[in-house]
Amino acid sequence: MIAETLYTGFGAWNPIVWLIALAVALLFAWFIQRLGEPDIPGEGESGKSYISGNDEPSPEDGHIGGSNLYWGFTEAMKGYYARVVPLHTGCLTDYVLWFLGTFALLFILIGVI
Amino acid sequence: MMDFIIANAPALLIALPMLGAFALPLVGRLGDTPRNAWVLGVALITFVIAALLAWTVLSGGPVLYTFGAASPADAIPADSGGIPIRIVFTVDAMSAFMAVFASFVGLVTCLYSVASERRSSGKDGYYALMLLLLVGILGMVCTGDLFNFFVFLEINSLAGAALVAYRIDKGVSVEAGLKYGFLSTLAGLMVLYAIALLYGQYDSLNMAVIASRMSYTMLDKVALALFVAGLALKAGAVPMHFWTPDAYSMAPGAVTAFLVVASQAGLYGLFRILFSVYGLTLSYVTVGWAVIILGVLSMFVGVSMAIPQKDVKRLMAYHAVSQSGYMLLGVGVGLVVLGDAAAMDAFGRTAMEGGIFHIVNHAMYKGLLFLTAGAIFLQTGTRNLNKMGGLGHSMKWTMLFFIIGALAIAGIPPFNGFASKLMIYESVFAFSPVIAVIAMVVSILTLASFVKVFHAIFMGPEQPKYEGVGEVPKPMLAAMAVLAIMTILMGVFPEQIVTTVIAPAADALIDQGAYVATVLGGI
Amino acid sequence: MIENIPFFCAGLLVLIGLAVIVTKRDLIKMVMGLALVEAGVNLLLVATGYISGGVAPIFTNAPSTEMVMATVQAMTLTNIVIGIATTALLLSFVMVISRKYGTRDVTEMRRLKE
Amino acid sequence: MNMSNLVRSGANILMPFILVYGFYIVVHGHLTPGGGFQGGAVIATAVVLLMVAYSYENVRASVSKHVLKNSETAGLLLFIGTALLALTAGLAFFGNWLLDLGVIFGTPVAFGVNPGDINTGGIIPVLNIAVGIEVLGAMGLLLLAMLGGLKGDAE
Repeated sequence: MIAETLYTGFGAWNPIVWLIALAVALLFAWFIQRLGEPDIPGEGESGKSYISGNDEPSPEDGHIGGSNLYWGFTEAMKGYYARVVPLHTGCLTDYVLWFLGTFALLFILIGVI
Repeated sequence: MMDFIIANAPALLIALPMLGAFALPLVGRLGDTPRNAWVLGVALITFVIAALLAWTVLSGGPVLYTFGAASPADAIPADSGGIPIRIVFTVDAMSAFMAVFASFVGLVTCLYSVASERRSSGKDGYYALMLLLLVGILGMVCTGDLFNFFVFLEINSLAGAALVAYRIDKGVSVEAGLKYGFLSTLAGLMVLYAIALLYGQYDSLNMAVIASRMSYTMLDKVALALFVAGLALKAGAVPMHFWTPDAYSMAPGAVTAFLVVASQAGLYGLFRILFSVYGLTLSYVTVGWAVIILGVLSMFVGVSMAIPQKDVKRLMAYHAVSQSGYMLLGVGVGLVVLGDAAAMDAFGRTAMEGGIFHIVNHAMYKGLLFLTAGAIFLQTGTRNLNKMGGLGHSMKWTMLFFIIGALAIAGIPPFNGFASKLMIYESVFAFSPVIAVIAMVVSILTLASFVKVFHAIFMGPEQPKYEGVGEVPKPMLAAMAVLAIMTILMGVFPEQIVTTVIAPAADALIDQGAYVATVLGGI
Repeated sequence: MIENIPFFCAGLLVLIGLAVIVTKRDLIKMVMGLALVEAGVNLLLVATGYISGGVAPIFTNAPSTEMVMATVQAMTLTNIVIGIATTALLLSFVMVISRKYGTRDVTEMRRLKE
Repeated sequence: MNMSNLVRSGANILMPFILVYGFYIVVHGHLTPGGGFQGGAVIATAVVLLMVAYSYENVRASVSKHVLKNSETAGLLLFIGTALLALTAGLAFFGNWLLDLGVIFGTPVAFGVNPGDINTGGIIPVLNIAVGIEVLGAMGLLLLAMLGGLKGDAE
């Protein structure tokens, strides 16, 4: 079974062609990687990772936790998050009020009132 | 035998899981292995029947099934004056499509539960509720009767709420179950109010009859607002999405993967009401834009709330909100151009196909992601991203499945998310470039947030506190593998899926006249 | 006008129920508000099937006069059954919550947020 | 903690009447207002009466949860089984395969005003009885669980 091209009305998408292109690209990458030095540093001093002369951190310290990722993004979007996150109060009454508010907006939009 | 099954497929689709659920207390007495075999057998047979039904519908046109009649096809009795008086199941291409993948996800989640729930108590009730949730979803998507739709909606809500609260967990999951149950019941009652308004005017509960008599009076507008608000809440659209992260984060992994399909049944109900019951009579431009606004809000608020989350399942739940925005967007664009044949051919049909294709894609990859999250929770006992790390060393298969799911949800080729998102981008770009750009930005943010999750869970040095953590049991891996294979297959062969299944489903929604004629005969 | 009173009452009951849900903080009272909404919907359903002067829709009892609509009554009964299941389920959730949290106040029930 | 002698005697006297009335409503569901759910609910109130008159501990000894659970399962299976049997008779799901057969519940309905014959209705009385059995089990279980203080899972 050969995948046909998916026509989206404006363009086309054929996964098989894309996969072949990906395979060729991977082949090139593998080829280039082969040109490099095959040996890895052995045991002892040369095998250790070099972090500006500091000691290697313990596994707990060496892992960057989830909250620390995208700190910059959340910091930059602070104004947005300061408004949106407090809306998720966790209070059932607020959930019902949001539902009723949406309902009222739909009433106006559809033209009942 | 085969003819018998095919002739009665819509009834068996509901009856078999119900029978399976009701007999569970008896079967459960025999022990664990017979119960697992029973549940898996019932789920498998249901899936096979759904597939047979879909094959019948796709090859031979819509199927009618009249409950309680002398003959199933006998929708309009001779002495009824030309209206259907019984409950009629109207299975067209859209219904069959939903039924097939809902029962597929039901089978996979039951398979997963066999291993993930093996140490917990109260398994009779758990599996009975799973099968009842399946009944609720299948009934919602197959029925052609509005009150019957409401009944199955309530079965869906109650079983879902009970499943969310099943593991009490210091009361927190009961809190989530209460919120889910309360809001879905309220939404269900609003839907019933709308049904009563329609029934009072048109003397019928059958969707096709109401569609043929629809005159869009003031009461119909009230009913429409009630329908849209109630069913959009069930589908988890912003700004009524607040129950979604609560319920999805507290339910067990398998239940969450199935709840995604349950809320998509609400989405199906919304589309069915808008297209098949109201159709061209409603002010489709206004309502279409309302659906698009709900969709764009869902996409953006969902993904932006997901990024700072610390709980992995809560994060994925916000992504579920965000992804259902794509479906609302795609079908909303189709609704706006419903009366404009040229625009419908140019981009509306593609947008709807994209939206509908996204429903099944989302069920596959989001189900996969929730199952991996459940597997990680089972092995580590935490959902907090800050406490995890280095699990890629010990859970290699789970990591592989997570990568597949994450790439699919972010719309990276060649996985299935890319194909449907591409259809949505291109058609929506022709409709409104700004919205298409928002959709792409949301996709990028989705990728960014899953990179974060991937790093936080799997990358980094092996943590000493997770030394004893190994791979999850084989049935769970098998369930994840099945979904991963489907994700890849649907990504590699999108054209086959779209032409054989998705395009008839979209046509079934667009062509209101055909839906009416199916039940009432040619008018 | 007088024959429309049941419909207004139905709408009013739904609104009262919604008001109870929104204003009360006790979870049991909120569930009662939900039951009020349900009662309003039931009243609307029954009212749509009523014919003035109609008899109960039982085949063997019916003289050749008009009967009230039986379908809506069946629908109302179904909804009452569903309502009982819902109320029982929600109340048992409230029981568990009040035991685990030590409160029934909805504003205290906020362990899931953000 | 038991209630006074008067209350307990009253409950003892009322008990058979409540049960008979409940079963009457169940069986006559197709002739008079009522039916499986209503009758089952009436029977389940007998459990409440017992629990008011005697203490929860005493009631739990005589009304076992196991029996109630079994009756719930039996009712549901009878209901779905009756509906499924219609398929074997060549009718649609829930088709009335007992109607006019002449055997139990199979007498044709007489026209005109008449008090009604219990031996009519086809599968409808059977479904009513099934629902009655199911509801008395489920409601009894629910009331026991709620009044006694629910320990474990929901429902």
